[in-house]
Amino acid sequence: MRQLKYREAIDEATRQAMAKDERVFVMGVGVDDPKGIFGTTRGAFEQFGGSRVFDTPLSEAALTGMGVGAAMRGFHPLLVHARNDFLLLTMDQIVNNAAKWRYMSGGKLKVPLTIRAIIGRGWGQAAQHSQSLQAMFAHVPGLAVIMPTSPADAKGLLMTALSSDSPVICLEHRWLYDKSGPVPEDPYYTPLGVGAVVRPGRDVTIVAVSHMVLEALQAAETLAAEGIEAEVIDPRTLRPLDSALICRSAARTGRLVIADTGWRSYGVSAEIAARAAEELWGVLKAPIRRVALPDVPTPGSSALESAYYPGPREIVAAVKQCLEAPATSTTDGLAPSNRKEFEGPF
Amino acid sequence: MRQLKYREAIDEATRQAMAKDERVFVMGVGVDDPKGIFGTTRGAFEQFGGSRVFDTPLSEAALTGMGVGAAMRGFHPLLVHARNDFLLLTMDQIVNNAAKWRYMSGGKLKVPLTIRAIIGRGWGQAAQHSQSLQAMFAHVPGLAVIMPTSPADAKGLLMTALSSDSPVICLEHRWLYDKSGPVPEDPYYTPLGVGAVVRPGRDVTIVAVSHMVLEALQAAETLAAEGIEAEVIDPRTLRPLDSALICRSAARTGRLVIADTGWRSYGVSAEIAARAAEELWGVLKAPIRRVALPDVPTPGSSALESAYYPGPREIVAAVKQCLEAPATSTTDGLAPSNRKEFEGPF
Amino acid sequence: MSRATTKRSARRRPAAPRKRDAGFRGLGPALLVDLYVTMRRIRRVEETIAALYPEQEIRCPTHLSIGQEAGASGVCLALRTTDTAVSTHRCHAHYIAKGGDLRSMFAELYGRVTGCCGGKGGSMHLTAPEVGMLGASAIVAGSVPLAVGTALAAKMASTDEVAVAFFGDAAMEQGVTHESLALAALRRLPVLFVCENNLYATNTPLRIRQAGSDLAQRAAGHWLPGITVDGNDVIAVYRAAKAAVDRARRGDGPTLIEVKTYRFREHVGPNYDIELGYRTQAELDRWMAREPMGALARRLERARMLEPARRAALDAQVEAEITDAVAFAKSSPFPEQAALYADVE
Amino acid sequence: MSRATTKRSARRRPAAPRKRDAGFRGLGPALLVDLYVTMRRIRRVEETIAALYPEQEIRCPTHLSIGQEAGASGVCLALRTTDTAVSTHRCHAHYIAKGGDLRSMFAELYGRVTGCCGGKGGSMHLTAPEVGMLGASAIVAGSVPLAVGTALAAKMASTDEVAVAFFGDAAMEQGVTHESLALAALRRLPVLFVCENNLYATNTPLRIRQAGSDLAQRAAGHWLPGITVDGNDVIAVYRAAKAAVDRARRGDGPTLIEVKTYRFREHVGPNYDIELGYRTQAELDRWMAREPMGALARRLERARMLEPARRAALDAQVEAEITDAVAFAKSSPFPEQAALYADVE
Ligand SMILES: Cc1ncc(C[n+]2csc(CCOP(=O)(O)OP(=O)(O)O)c2C)c(N)n1
Ligand SMILES: Cc1ncc(C[n+]2csc(CCOP(=O)(O)OP(=O)(O)O)c2C)c(N)n1
Ligand SMILES: [Mg+2]
Ligand SMILES: [Mg+2]
Repeated sequence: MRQLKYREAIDEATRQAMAKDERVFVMGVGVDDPKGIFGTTRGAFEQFGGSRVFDTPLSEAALTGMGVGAAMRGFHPLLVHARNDFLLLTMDQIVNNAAKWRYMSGGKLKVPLTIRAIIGRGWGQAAQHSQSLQAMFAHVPGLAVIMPTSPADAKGLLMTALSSDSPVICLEHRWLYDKSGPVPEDPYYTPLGVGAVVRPGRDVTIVAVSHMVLEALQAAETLAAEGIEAEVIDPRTLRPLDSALICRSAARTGRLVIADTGWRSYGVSAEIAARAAEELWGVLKAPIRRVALPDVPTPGSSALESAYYPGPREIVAAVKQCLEAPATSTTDGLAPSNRKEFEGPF
Repeated sequence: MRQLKYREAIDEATRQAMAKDERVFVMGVGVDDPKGIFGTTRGAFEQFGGSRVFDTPLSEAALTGMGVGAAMRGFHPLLVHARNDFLLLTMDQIVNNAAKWRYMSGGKLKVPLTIRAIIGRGWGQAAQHSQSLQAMFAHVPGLAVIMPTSPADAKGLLMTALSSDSPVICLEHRWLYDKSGPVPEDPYYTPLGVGAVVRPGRDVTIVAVSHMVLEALQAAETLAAEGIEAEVIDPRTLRPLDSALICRSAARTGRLVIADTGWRSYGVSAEIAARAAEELWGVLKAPIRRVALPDVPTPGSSALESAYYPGPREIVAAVKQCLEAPATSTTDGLAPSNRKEFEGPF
Repeated sequence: MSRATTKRSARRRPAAPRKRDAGFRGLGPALLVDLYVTMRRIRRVEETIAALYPEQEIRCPTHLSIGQEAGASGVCLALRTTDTAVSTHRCHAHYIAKGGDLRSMFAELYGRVTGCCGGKGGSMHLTAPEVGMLGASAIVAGSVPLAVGTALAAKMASTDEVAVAFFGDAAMEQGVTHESLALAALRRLPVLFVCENNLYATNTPLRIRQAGSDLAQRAAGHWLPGITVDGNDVIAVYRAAKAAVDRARRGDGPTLIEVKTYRFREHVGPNYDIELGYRTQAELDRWMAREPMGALARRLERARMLEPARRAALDAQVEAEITDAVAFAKSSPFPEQAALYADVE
Repeated sequence: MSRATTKRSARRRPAAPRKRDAGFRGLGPALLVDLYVTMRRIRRVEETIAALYPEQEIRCPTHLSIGQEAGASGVCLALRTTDTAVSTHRCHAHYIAKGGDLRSMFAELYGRVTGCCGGKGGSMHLTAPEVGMLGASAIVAGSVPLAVGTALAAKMASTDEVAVAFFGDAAMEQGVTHESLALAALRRLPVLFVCENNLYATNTPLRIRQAGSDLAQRAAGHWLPGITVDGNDVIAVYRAAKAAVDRARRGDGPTLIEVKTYRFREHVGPNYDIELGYRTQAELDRWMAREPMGALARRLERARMLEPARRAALDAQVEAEITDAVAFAKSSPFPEQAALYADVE
């Protein structure tokens, strides 16, 4: 099948959704900029012009509310942010309005609004520009939260979001944009709430979120070399969450490791662990292990960045804890994280 | 010992902290109003006057930033909000500034800022006025999150917050304000990260957050009548969280139920469950059960409100699930929730 | 339904020659009577709520608009049904003036499944999309950008619909209001920002919260016109709104209208609150002497456009509507528990 | 240290009678030369970063202020060390002009433990509380209310300290800026809101983002004065800032100063970016012809207040400082892993 980069898949999804449905439009800071949003919106601008793809002031809160208003009137705005950190400016509009207007109106009004935002990492972007805030959104009834990892899912999930009649938060990890993968050309819709087994295995289940899927696959390679077959699951959407897939897999392997791009405490990994622990009572052979960011802000210095981000090494270690296997020398060769992905300069 | 209401305990803590430390001041919408903030700030206004206790515009975001700025310069602002829902307007200032400024400055600047906010419930306040958003704050490194339940803890924890050199979010459940309890007169400081056993028991551990402690105690009464002795633990602070206390208790009882005032998915109950499941591997005798809000916004109608809020009945049911005891008729008599607490009119 | 009633009534006006009221110039008698009836309807709905509230069957916070009827009425009667409005915690008047159904409104207040939000919204979220009332946020200023969005939708769909954001004086203190004003000005969107300045936010006077008192001035930094109007003169409100609506419909962009008015009852709930001490009886009396509904009725009577008998008939009709609506609400069922889980995702 | 150097140099000025420059009236020679040296220091630090950046040892996004030196310099030299400033992603100039240590700055850019934030902040969070530089937010407008808070602290502590918020033109689009302007005006706080309008936010011109181009006007809706100043004339900036500082210190409240200026390099990074097409070479050339540092140097020379030899000596001193700072940074150790967990709770 045709290979596309993640960024190209997003571009294609946007353009196909816009071609199919004239109510879809794109707005956000820098969306018509050739360099903006990693080139994921410029194609739509070129194809559909400035009336349907437009740059905006830095008024993220009002833009979000404007999106809610336009959505209530039958449009489907795609609001794009260069960083998910900026969503913090819009929490009232997202949580109090977008997520609740349908419920509060007894279903009379719907809010088909899709919000894309990027998770930064690397090159000293530091504490305010590299958060991974999915847990905050996944907690909110009325929102869907999608975190596609593969180019194919980026397209399929974004198409679904743009045809949904409810608000969807799409969080994209910056380090995914240049990854390639097979992507069907025709429009298709990847359902929400359906995870994917990205690598089958029998010994341990690794549920990984967003970019951690790639780190988990790398860990799985290493483990395979030692005869440990890890099954890697990408939940793809956090709300709704495909607990059934996760539990089926972990019931089979008896062991579960969860790897998230966000902070550990009160993070996404906690919910997955809590559900699995409850569902898989008496079935698991080892305690569930979580691999996530330590509970500190992102440090600026590259020396600290590399200590901050868990990667294949930590995933392998967690798997071995589950297996009660000794940590062998093979893990020592692993990079602490997949650092080469964004090797600057900025 | 002298009995005080929760509201009086907060008032006393505020005044004692202000008397001890002239850098403490109070601001927020309606703080000098006799009816404002359930009377918890008016005493301070009367004692210390309008220069140290002042009403503000409805500019919650800028007020929070103003608090951060004043805190960096050696003051300790106590910013008060009538509802924690309004904190959503201030997430950028809380998460990006208050929680991170110290870290980003390499420890050169500190942000001793305390933010109090109230969790609403009842009388049809509906979706935007009765959220319980602790999970969002508890996820953020750099913040402390306290949720005192008893009048004594309200005083002791608020005193600690107001003498801390880091930002503290204090979430108070509206239904606690009129509860009485013993409160020492002299200033005292309840440490962060230390939970309390509010009722000892040997058969099951119920960890309950904020107002759910009262619902859990009611459940424990009911259970006791059936010979089931529940230990009720109030973690008191969510960040830091006293996992050790929870795990010690659950290790002893072998059973754990968690009751939270917030939504279930990606909520506080998930983190407590995940930690306990990991720590207590092989020790628990039953799966951990969570009692929390269903994953929907708060409905307005009183008919739906009563179905929305879990209470003693749900806690008892969860405990029985843990004990694999049949649900007996005693639970039928229990109110679905402690509805009388705020019996309007508004 | 209620609007139609008014029109029918208006057609029954006496043929007798009337004393000219220069202030009415250019305004048809049907409109003038409709302004009266709309204010009357708001007033009486609110007074009815106040009277019923002690029964404790209306189990939600209610922010009444008694005394402030002219703002909602003057603005909404300058609108078409297809124009849209969003509002605040104090949304009853906007819902009614926009033409929202009274049965659905009372049923909503009573938390019944027949309510305009199926009982799930309550007093602060009244919604009637069929007449352009798109709901309300209980977060101060929360709905202001939504009007910018509905205006954007109108412009993108090439309709000539106009969007209104109703909000209080305190909403001028929220950043998102300023972002919204600027955004609408930038994109020349058809929005009316209607700031009903009733001088207080809860119990805090304006002077504690803003450095000046003429809130129309707050438009100045965003490149859109701001005008102040006597909010207790419904004709003045109507004219200001009409001009702004026409301007918006022409594609000339948004306007901020400050409607200076006053709330008679407590911030939330049915009672007077003078004992709280944040305002004086003298101030309240001054404003009550200027209450807008009676003022219009008197002018209409002087102009022989609304004789006492006809006024009584119209009033009776309003009363009947309300009685019917309350009865409907009280006899309606509560939502089933399944409704709790509907309308989410 | 650097400030002292300047003063010493200033004392060495030649005694020869100088050609009067009316624009300098009332400004002492030490100050004038300090304005030059500060701009020179900023310019050369930024150019040094640009030169070193390709080595990829400065591993953080850097937003350079080349071309915009007058804003930071003119404002900060109107301040005392005890006055405070907060800034944005583009904070190098403010840190330097406020008197921040260059060794600590370069070490921070290099992520070293000797950096002004121990390596944990990086380019966008330069902090030097010892000279009143209280840090910067990388969220546009994020730090604006912090200045209101430091001003509040000053007022509550009864000092006469003044607080400055530096921000870009795009920060005027954020609600929190408007809330902050209004809040400072309401409480008459000693704040200078300094908007460095460089006409672009990233690659988006102002006209796409705001309905007007004179951003001082945005104060009008908040009841505080707004003034516009030629941001490439450091004397004009200094005078405007001085007047606002004096006003603030007197207790007369805040001022918004719009500093019209221009960024020469790309939004983030060391390069020119004309090939992106969002601005023209002609526009860039026009502004480069008006670059502020050389302009002041020429005026000072004409006025015989800064002869070439002395200028060369001062420049050399700046160069030495920078060379020293870079060497210091490069030879400093990275933070230990334990630092990751420090400074949190
Ligand atoms: C963001 C926010 N802050 C505080 C409140 C609490 N509150 C509800 S109504 C109100 C007063 C609003 O005043 P105004 O906007 O003038 O409207 P009015 O009630 O006078 O109609 C306040 C403070 C709120 N709902 N939202
Ligand atoms: C709230 C927010 N939105 C978007 C960004 C991304 N961003 C960083 S700098 C910048 C441009 C800021 O322009 P301006 O305020 O004029 O400052 P300048 O870069 O021109 O100095 C943008 C859009 C951000 N940092 N914060
Ligand atoms: Mg008001
Ligand atoms: Mg700019």
